[in-house]
Amino acid sequence: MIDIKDIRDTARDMLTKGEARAVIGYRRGSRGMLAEPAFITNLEQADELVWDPTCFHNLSLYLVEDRKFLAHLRKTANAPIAIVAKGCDARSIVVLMQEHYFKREDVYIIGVSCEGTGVVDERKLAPLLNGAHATSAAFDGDDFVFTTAEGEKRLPAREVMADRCLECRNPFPKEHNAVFGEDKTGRQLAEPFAALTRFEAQGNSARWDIWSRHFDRCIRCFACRSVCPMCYCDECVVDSISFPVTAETTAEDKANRIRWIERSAVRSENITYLMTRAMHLAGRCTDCGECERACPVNVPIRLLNNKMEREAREKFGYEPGASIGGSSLVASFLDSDPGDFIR
Amino acid sequence: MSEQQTYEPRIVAFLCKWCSSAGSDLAGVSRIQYPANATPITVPCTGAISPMYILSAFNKGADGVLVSGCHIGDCHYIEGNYLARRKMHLIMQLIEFIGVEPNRFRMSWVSAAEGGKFAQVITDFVNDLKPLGPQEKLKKAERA
Amino acid sequence: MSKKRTGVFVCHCGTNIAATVDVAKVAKEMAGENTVAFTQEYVYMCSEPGQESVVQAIKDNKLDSVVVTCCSPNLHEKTFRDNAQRAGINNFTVEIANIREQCSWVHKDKAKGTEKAIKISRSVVRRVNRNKPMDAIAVPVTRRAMVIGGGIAGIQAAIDIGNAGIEVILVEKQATIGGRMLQLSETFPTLDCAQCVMSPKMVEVNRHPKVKVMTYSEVQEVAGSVGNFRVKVFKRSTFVDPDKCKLCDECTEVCPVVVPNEYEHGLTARRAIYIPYAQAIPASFTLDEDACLGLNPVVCGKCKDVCETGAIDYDIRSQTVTEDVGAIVVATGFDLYDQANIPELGGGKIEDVLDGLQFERLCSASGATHGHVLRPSDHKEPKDVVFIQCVGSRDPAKHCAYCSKICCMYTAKHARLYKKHCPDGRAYIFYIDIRSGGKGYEEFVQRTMEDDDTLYLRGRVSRLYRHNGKVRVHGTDTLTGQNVEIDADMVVLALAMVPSKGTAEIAKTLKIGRDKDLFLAEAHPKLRPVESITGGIYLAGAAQAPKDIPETVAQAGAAAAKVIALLSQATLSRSPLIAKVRRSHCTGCGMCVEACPFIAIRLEGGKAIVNEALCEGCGSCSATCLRAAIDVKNVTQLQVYEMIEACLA
Amino acid sequence: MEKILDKKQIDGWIAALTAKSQDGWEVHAPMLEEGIWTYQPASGAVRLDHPNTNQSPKGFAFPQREIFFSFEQIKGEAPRLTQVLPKEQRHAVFGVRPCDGRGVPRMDKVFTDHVEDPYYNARRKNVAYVGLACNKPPSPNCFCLSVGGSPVSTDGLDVQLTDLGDRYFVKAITETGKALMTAGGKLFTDPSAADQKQVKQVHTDAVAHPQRKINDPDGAPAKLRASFNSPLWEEMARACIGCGICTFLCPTCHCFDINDEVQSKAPLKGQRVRTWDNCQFPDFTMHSSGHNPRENTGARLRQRVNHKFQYFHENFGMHQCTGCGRCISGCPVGIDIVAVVNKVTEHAG
Repeated sequence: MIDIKDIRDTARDMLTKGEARAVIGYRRGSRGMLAEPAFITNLEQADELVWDPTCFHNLSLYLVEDRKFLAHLRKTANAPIAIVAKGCDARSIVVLMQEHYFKREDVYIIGVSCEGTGVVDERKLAPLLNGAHATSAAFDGDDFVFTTAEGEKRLPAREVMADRCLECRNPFPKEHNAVFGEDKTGRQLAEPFAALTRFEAQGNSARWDIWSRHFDRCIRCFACRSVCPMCYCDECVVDSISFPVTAETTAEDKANRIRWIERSAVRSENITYLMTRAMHLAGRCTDCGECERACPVNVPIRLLNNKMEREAREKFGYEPGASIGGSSLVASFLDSDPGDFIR
Repeated sequence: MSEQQTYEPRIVAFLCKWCSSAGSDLAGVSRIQYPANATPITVPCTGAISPMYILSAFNKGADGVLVSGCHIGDCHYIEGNYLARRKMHLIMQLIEFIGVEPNRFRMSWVSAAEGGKFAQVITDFVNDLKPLGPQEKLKKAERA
Repeated sequence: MSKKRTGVFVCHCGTNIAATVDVAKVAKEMAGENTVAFTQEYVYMCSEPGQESVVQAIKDNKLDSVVVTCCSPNLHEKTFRDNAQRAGINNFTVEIANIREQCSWVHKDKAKGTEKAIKISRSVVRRVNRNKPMDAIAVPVTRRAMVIGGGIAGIQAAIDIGNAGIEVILVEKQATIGGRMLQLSETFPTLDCAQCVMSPKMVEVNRHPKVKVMTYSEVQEVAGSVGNFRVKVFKRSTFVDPDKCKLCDECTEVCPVVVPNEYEHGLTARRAIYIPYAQAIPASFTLDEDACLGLNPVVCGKCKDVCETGAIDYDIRSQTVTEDVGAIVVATGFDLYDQANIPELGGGKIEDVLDGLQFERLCSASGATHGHVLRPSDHKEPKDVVFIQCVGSRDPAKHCAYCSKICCMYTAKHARLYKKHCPDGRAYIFYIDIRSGGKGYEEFVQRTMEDDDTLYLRGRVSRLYRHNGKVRVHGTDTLTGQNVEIDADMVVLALAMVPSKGTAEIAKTLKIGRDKDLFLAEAHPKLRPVESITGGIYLAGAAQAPKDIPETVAQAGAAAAKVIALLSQATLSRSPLIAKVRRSHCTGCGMCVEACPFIAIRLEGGKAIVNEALCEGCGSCSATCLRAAIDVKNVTQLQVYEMIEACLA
Repeated sequence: MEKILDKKQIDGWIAALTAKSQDGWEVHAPMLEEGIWTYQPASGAVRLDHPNTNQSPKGFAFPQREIFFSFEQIKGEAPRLTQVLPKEQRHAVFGVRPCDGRGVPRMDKVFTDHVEDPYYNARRKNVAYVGLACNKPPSPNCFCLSVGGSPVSTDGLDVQLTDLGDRYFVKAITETGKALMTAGGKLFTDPSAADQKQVKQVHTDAVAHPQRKINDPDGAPAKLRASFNSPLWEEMARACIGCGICTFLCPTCHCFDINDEVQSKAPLKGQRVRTWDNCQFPDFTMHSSGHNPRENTGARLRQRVNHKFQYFHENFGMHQCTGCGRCISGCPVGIDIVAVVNKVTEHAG
């Protein structure tokens, strides 16, 4: 069990010694039980840090934001930034470093092991609380304990955990500077890719029936993209919400943007968007599952990413976020890559 | 005439300049006949084919998309077709995963010497596409 | 920006296009494109008046770009680009829409053919719309060349290039130059002595003031491109200083190690310190590090002790040297197909079953038997010798699909050489058919049959095995339909020629392709037979395809001529259609750097930078970049996007 | 007009509305699909037991995408434009919660007050809202009472339903509402005195239910105006990821973008379409020069909050926000408009 005091002490220590200019972690939000991202820059704030089953967020997103912010100000950092990272989050950080987004020494990773559990899935939890709303959530061994107006509710974590955590193969942040919690790599709460396997068992037309409804529902709020640390492009190729205009941008650059898809949130465009995103995350997605959690219309985006992840793993022996110096999935190849689909 | 007989699938064929485009030239020189459904777009190398091209072609209403390049080991740019093989595998898997008929995407290796094979690849593709009918799943609606 | 003015020129190609494509309709449709200011159709656009009309139309209509819809760009792209330049516009704003090979010649239905021709033309019009005028890139040239492989092809190429006053580095893997030809006894059809022809060539190349010979060396790494390659060559240590070695042979007398002699194809043995042949160049001994007991006076050191001139030095290190050259000739030669692949003929395990090169060594005066044909098992003169042609060749199901070309001739030669040695012996030749195209070749085979009384049996041999001290040959004579059984004293297999061991590696190192039979691939089977697909790298000899000596020498000369022509230019012009980074979009992730097959991209200041001298314009970077931050000029993603749109309009 | 409708009869009422072939209604009601409540064409089994729908019903009058006109131009000729007005089809939307009902007049203000938006109007005049009072707050993030609303508000609705257990208390608010009820004919019965009493009680209880609270809603416009340059904006928006959830789910966000969707280049053919836009997207105010007056999440959060609680108020005398709480519940990173308004107004003194 992780003692939150350890995380707070580390944060305070880092800030006191000037070894970190900020600590990105989790704190209690204003909405019921949910934690929210916290940006700690002074010692008092360090006591706000929490670690509970609602610490969903892949905070490495904010490392990206931080770099963008610094780049915008044309500043360089005077000290690393510390970040609380779960296994999946730490792998994201590795991918970002693999892609030279920042250097290892720019980040101080305060690893947290998910140990035997993971984060809660609000959608699974709601029916089990019978309409009550939880005001806090806590780890307790293999259980989660929720506080509601009706009192304390203890539930086995496996019943309310997010699928991504159940299926997680590496619940421990291998890449870290400090780490808390027991390394329970190898724990198997569900088959890896279990949800994907269930989905894939259906036939082609059944899969289309389901996906076409999902694609119809997408409202292209781009939360999936916005919440994803890998979607750090200044301009998204499919639908720009932030065309990077710099001193080097020419009028021609602006005129020559390719409209791969239209802004209309209609099925064909939504498909192209979501499929492109899946392709662009192949070999980069570390299955933090934030895109799926953030989606306001419950599109199972994780399935798309999982599909790519499993192909990469099974066909190309590729694990995203395995090493900082590792090769990139789509920029590399092996002689043994499958080619039997080619005529 | 049934619809299946009148329906002519529209194919976008991405051909690498050095092998498959040259192979299609050879089919021409050899006067090997094949269906006129595939419009070729010549690119330097299959390695230059972005998955976006495939998605975009389907988005714009292609019934089938073909990617054809040099055999493994023959790439003019040495490694381009290896990179393509991996990317195209992924995109093909993804297309199939969401329930699009896998036969709508095809990849082939056709060398500059394989005019006959080029014609066969197109013929087979057209034959495989005809029973599937028009591709509506990924296509931009005319007016929604 | 002023509006684009494209001219579209639709060629009828007589009836080649017009019979299947409604050319008038194509022109009319193209006229409807916003950027098209002029259209014209003509019966033969590539004819003199056709070309003139294009030039005139460009001038008269102030066109800034041109689409010619005609035959394959491989035929007339250059023609029309040159015309554009004559008319005063940039040649890279001209593109060809191929509506002949890719359309009219392969379709019969005029309506469908026309529809497709329109799509093809429209997509090219859209592409041209965004083509940028461009100038070829001028690259300075390194006036030096490298020849890889020191056989007859490599030697000839090196001499020819050197004679033009260009420095050449000849790199040979073995301890001597000379290659396969040096192992031959006599050559067909003249039966002149191979070594007598070869030795002077070897001496010539070795003494050539412009040629540097590097034996016992291998090419490790090649960077750069046409005009400017940087080659790393690994020079293995021979532990013998060739300048001091007096060839006294005393070292071999004391060397305690005996290993099979690869230069004699295992017919004899050699010591750990050895000289491949008496005629070896460099004329010096070589200490085989792998065989030697340890390069250490404590362990052995006998050779060093006995060497009077002090030529042997265990401390000579292998080294890697870097050479800058502008062109490379690859002449890495051939090996014989591995007998292990043919178990029915013994798989190389039956005594007295030899391959062609072993037989050459038996016949050679410098060989193990000093030119006497003796069978290895008992050193007796064989009386019945069976020669089998096409072993491993022309067998697409199990072995090599191709014809190895020289076996008919050398088998006939072998039979004649044998008969010369053993006039009372009987020579049998199993063949499928006789291919004797070549000057004096057919006559040579005829003489073998008639004068030398060789028995030609048309058919395949199904099995070989030892029987009563002989080799029993089971075959069929398809002309008589009889099964044939011969108890032979010796069997010689004319094994297929395959690319030499290491060809795969060298192809990869040099980034040149191989064909379906794994020989090095020429750029065009008819028109560019000595060029590899990579600029500045040329092919010579049997590494490209099976061939005989005169052809090899001719190809080597041709390759040399190409090298000389290339290196005679002060600068080279490279295609400017290379990758370009959109710096505003580049995040410096490095995927393009990894994907680039030519090591042409590097990261600098967090952004990708393309080395224009190295980029070949393949586009692997652009398809890999997630941000569309890198594009190949004039084949940009935007252009392809608009072509896709045009195809589906 | 006040009536009682047995819950079992609601499908009958919907059937009656749909049936009349001449000016038949297309009825939409919340349905649960893939774990979310969305308005879907009703075809029986309507229950109205939803908390609130995932998206507000604003799309009935202001769809996420609509075509203005199609265009075509043949080379050398003048372009031809064909206006595309929405189909004349009446839509009755069932189960609209009071907060969403209150969104309707706010959208009307924007699209009909100073300017007439023909596309909005053409749709709006054909939509009727059948509301459902909230007996208790359907979301832990409800705060309608803080913004001048109430769980039993009838603002913007044509009909109000109140759940009385096995039956609805149905009240016509507008003439359209009366017509809708009349179409149901005998399915409706007259309420008894007990019914009247129960409704009153239910409504009283509903209002008494604790909700989240904006502390000084009336002082907000002035205080927000005074806090334009407050450093709090940036601080509170640190976690904002710039997605469109808050605005796309909002019943009153109405910003849009207009684009030409080109289908063919030669001849030029396509449509001009309007789609929702979102002030939280980084490029919302991006100028073509590259300058962006709202260049960080703080400025963008301020825009959203100020629009709801200051600018709209200054223009129309009412808060634009109706307190549905969707932006709070939907935000993946915990940005909470109630907390933001409270914090800024508190610091403004």
